[in-house]
Amino acid sequence: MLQTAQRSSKRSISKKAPPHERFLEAFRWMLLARTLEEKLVSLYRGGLITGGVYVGRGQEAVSVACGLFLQKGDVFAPLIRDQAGRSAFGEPLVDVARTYLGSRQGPMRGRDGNIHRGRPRDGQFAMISHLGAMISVAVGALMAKRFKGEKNFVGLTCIGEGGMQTGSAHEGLNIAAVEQVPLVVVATNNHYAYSTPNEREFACHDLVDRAKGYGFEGHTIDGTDLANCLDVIGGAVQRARAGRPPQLVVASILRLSGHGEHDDASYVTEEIKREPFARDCLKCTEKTIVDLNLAGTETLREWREDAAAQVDRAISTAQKEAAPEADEEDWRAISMRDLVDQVE
Amino acid sequence: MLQTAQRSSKRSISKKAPPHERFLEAFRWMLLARTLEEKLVSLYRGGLITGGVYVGRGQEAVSVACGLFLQKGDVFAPLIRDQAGRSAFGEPLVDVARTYLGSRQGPMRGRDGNIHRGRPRDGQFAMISHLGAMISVAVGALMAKRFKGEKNFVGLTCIGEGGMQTGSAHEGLNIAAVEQVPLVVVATNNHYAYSTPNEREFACHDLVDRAKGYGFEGHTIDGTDLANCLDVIGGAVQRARAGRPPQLVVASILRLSGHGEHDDASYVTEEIKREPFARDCLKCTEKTIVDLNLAGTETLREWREDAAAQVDRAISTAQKEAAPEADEEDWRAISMRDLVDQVE
Amino acid sequence: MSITYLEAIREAQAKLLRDDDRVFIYGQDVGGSFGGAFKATKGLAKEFPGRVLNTPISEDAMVGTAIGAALEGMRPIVEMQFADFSSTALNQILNNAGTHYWRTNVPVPITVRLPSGGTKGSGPFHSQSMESLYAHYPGLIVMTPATVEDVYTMLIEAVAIDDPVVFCEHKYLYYHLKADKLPTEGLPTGQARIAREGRDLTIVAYSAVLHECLAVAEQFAREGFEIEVVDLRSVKPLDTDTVLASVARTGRLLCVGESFPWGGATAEVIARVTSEGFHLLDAAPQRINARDTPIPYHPNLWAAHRPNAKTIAAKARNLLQE
Amino acid sequence: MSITYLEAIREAQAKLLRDDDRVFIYGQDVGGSFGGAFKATKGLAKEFPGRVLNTPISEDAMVGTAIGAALEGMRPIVEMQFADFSSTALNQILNNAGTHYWRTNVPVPITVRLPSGGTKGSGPFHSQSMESLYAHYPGLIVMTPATVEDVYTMLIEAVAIDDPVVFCEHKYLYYHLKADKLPTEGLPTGQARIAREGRDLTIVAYSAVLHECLAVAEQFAREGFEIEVVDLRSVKPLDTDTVLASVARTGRLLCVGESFPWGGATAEVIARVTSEGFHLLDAAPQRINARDTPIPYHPNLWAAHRPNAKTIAAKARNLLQE
Ligand SMILES: Cc1ncc(C[n+]2csc(CCOP(=O)(O)OP(=O)(O)O)c2C)c(N)n1
Ligand SMILES: Cc1ncc(C[n+]2csc(CCOP(=O)(O)OP(=O)(O)O)c2C)c(N)n1
Ligand SMILES: [Mg+2]
Ligand SMILES: [Mg+2]
Repeated sequence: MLQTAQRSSKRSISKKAPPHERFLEAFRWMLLARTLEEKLVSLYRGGLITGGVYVGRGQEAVSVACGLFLQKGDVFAPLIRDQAGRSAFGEPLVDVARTYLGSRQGPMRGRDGNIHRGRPRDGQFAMISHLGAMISVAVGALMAKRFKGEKNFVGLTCIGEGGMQTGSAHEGLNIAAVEQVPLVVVATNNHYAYSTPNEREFACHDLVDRAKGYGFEGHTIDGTDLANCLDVIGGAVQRARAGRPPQLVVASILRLSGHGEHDDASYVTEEIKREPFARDCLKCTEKTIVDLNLAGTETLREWREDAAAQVDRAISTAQKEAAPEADEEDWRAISMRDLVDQVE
Repeated sequence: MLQTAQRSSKRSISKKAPPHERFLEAFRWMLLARTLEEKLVSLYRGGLITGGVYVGRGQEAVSVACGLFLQKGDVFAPLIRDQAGRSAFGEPLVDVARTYLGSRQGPMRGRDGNIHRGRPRDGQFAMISHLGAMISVAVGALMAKRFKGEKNFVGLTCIGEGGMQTGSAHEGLNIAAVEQVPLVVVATNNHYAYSTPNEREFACHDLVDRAKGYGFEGHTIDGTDLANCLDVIGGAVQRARAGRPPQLVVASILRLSGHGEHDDASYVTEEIKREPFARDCLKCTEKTIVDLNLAGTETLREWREDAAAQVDRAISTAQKEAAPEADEEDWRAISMRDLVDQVE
Repeated sequence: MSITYLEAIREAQAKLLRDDDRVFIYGQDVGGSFGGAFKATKGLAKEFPGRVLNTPISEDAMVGTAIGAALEGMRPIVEMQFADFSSTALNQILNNAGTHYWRTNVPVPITVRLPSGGTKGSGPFHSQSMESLYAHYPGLIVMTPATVEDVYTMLIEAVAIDDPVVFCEHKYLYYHLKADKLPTEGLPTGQARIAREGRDLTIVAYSAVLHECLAVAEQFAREGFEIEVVDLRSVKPLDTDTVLASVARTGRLLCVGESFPWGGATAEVIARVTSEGFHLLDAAPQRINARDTPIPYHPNLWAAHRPNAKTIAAKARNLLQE
Repeated sequence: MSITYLEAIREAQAKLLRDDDRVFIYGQDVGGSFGGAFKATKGLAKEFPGRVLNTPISEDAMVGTAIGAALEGMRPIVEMQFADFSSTALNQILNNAGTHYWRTNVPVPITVRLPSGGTKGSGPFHSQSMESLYAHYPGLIVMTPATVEDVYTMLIEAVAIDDPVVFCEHKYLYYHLKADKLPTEGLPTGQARIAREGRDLTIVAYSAVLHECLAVAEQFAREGFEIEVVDLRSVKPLDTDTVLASVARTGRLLCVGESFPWGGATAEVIARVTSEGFHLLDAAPQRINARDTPIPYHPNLWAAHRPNAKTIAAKARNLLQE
């Protein structure tokens, strides 16, 4: 599976294909994300990545559904656990490798790293760390499209249950509803914000209860169940595109990694690990594929190899590339050369 | 009615008195607030008040209910339309006069003005202008009381429907629920934030729909109906005091003034002025009193005169007092003298 | 015809809306029949339907929305109701708009209008001058126009600039300052202006206090002292060259600004002049800022909190006598 | 025994919790078995049940809550996970805590801990030094400890102070800096320290870059130059007297800070020294700050973005040769 080929053919597949083909396509993106992130983790452990590595392990089913239904002309503002969705929306694998490895040829050119990457010109926004801040940015992009007379577009943005508690998220959600933009917000409750469990994050029964208070339509999903994720997120995207109010999808899942790879997550209780939402969505999906015989073991093996090959290619490309050098850097924070302040 | 006398006897009245006595007491605070604010407006029109005048005209029934059920040891974080509640909670009238007139003997000593006043040591917080910011402050005060082992206390804070859209309000509401403090939040939807009508403020059906999303108990009231305000806000205070979750009360009303007295409110539509929530709560209350013969016209006249006399006394006291002078001001923003930075 | 500073802001926005489809105005109470707390957008919602939009009280989201719209090709103007409330949008301004070009190579052409500075009786939360906060962080242009002409041309320029602009317009000048007509062209952004020529002392100022400085210069002229007054126009970029050239002529420097004293624009000017033009100075450079307390409500205190003709004149006299 | 800068922060907090019932710690991930993103509160939740509390991701409310608790007699310590995220609490810090005493006569004894400054690979949003933002506004004490001893005694002092303190602890020093033991007493708040004596040049610094400056001084000592290094300890109050006295001895001034260049602590120091001690200077004062761009992720860029031994030495050499 060549990523580019996959990408160009994707849209027709995901929209028109029978459910099981879309299911399989989604699985392959999940597999690719998992494979990539495992590789990043091993590079990090080997001291080859500076800073941190943040993975979406266990959240691939939710994430892939976020990317899969978006088309060219849509906007996507992903967050830290969205490798699967980013790839499905069309982010080249090499962007990830270059950003993590600090290649000067990456979209961030070593200026920013890890998950802080994007291609705003292609509708994929580059998150800032401050949680909640990207929701209103997505709203603005959709307003712009409406101003420009574009049609049939939609925006999707992701957030964690922790990020939902920021003032910025609240203002973004509310303004989305006031502006009635075609936005889908996918809030993944992975039961921890870093080490903090739900009971110190919020006190409502279910975060989907927030939807009504904003004038959103609310939905919940089981984040371990790919079919459910595709069904509900796909539906939400369709509803937003069709002019319904903004959509809030709340997914339930357990983060199957540390907050970042520096974190051993020893605070995650054994009890919670036994919850149904703690299952590994990738394994669940694979089991479904095998049980329903949607693909044979040989095919699965091929897919796995293909994913590994793609990842290796991306990583080795980036590894060959030069790092940014301070004396080649122009140290200008603004685009207009004449207006750069000469301050030391 | 001497305010001090009234104040000291108040608590027993409001708690134990039969409903109609509490109703009458509330009416007198409303009348006092209206009388005071009308006086402030006329001083402002006469050029005797610098800056702005912000009144709670039409919101007195909601506001008085906010102050009336609070006791010594409780905390109250009022907002700009809360004259009735402030007085009912025990703010001396002369504080208002001194702050508006810039007397150096007021609690703000000319440093801050108009509704930006308070007596934090007495549990009455001094709002900052930035809307939403006082909710978490009230939460912190209640946490402190719990830390200190105090019992049977409650906090109440007010906000407009506009202020509910700030990130700060969201974080404050959420953290109140997480900390399970005995807080009542009274959100008054007076249908405008300055000139902005509801449809550009939020998109949910009713702001009380937010309660569930925070884990608050939610209630709605007709802000023109004093009995309803007393009933529901009194009940909410009681529930919070009894250890129930935080309480959100959403009142519906029309602001019967400009945003401030500089504003002619010409943007308020004729249509909305015909809505039931546009009635003047003070007139409605008076009508009830007369209809049910809770007090005679003579008594009503006496009360009115008493209110006017109290207001005159407060204003004339403040008017006789000196203004702050720059060369007597010590220009220190911190309390610890040794640590003042010598910067020019 | 006579036009105020405030009207010039309105006219600039009318022109921008008229000439450029990409422009829209976003802020609390800017729309409807109301036209803003100060009427800087009066009538514009009617003249440009759907392009002058009231927002919820959500400063963070207002700026976030503008950023997103700018990334999709629009040129939004965000009006803060008062500069002071931009504190709740500061994260979006500094960390999102301010970093975006550097991080992604895609600039964010937003203009954030801050009705700034003190007026009598406005108190701690409706009087602030925040230019020094914004100028401290990388990635932003910070304009501080002091004249009717500048506020007009610079606002038009601000929207044309591909990078985020924090536009600090001074509320005290809204009604007080008038011009006969609006110019078609102004000085380029980043170029300071010699507002008055002189040879004995350079006063560097910007925004409303410029006029206090000019009045002081006038007063000293009667005594035979010629004070040169430099209007920075924008505090970032800050036109060090023009300031240095002036100090080269006069040998003396006084910086006046209305923001808080610690580390503000005046400290920045002095640091630049002394490190790059130390030998030009014949006397210790001096500065006057607002005092290091919140901005007082009472007019008596307020008048003594900000730089005023008396404090400026006293410092100027000291400098001239040294 | 050997104790790191980070352990000293933990020990100070343990002592505070032990000695003073009014103290509690409030922040993201500070509680439970976790003890904070940097482990500055490791074990404290267990040792002091109910007094080390995890919060939602709500910086504004964290500080607002602390303000309310302080008004009711508590002494809260708020931990920001990274200084950078305090941008979303800035309004509460500047406009609520910072104005409260002045407005109401009731002080607000909160301490806000900001894990500050750059470390390799942390990028634009996990590396900021925000002392200059906070020091610009009235009403706050801004501490910037550079040593293990200071971080310990100053944190204890911060909580004892009746006014709001922004406590800028440097992440780079967390593990890198060690001391043999913790002191029982430190210098008073607001007093700078001569970190190294000299006669040829004064370098004024604070926080992590102090150590780069000391290394440079060491290096120059081998060439026979004696550089005096002043550690400001707190940038507000800023101890102008100690700085002036040093410049009086050396005649030369270099200021080094890690915050962004426009209008930061270094500009403030230069403005004070030149306006109050102009005649003491034999050469133009100089400064080195971080560069005027966001803080880069890549170590190659990061090392060149902040002041470092090379850039400091080069400026020092220029100054010494003038
Ligand atoms: C405003 C803000 N405060 C603090 C942080 C530090 N931080 C980064 S991720 C994180 C936890 C996020 O939890 P959640 O939103 O549930 O997402 P998850 O990591 O679980 O996917 C925190 C506290 C931040 N990024 N932004
Ligand atoms: C954060 C913030 N932004 C803007 C303002 C300016 N402002 C003051 S009152 C007001 C309208 C408030 O509306 P609402 O909350 O509905 O209260 P009401 O005035 O209707 O009682 C606005 C926009 C403010 N005080 N705070
Ligand atoms: Mg989470
Ligand atoms: Mg309202």
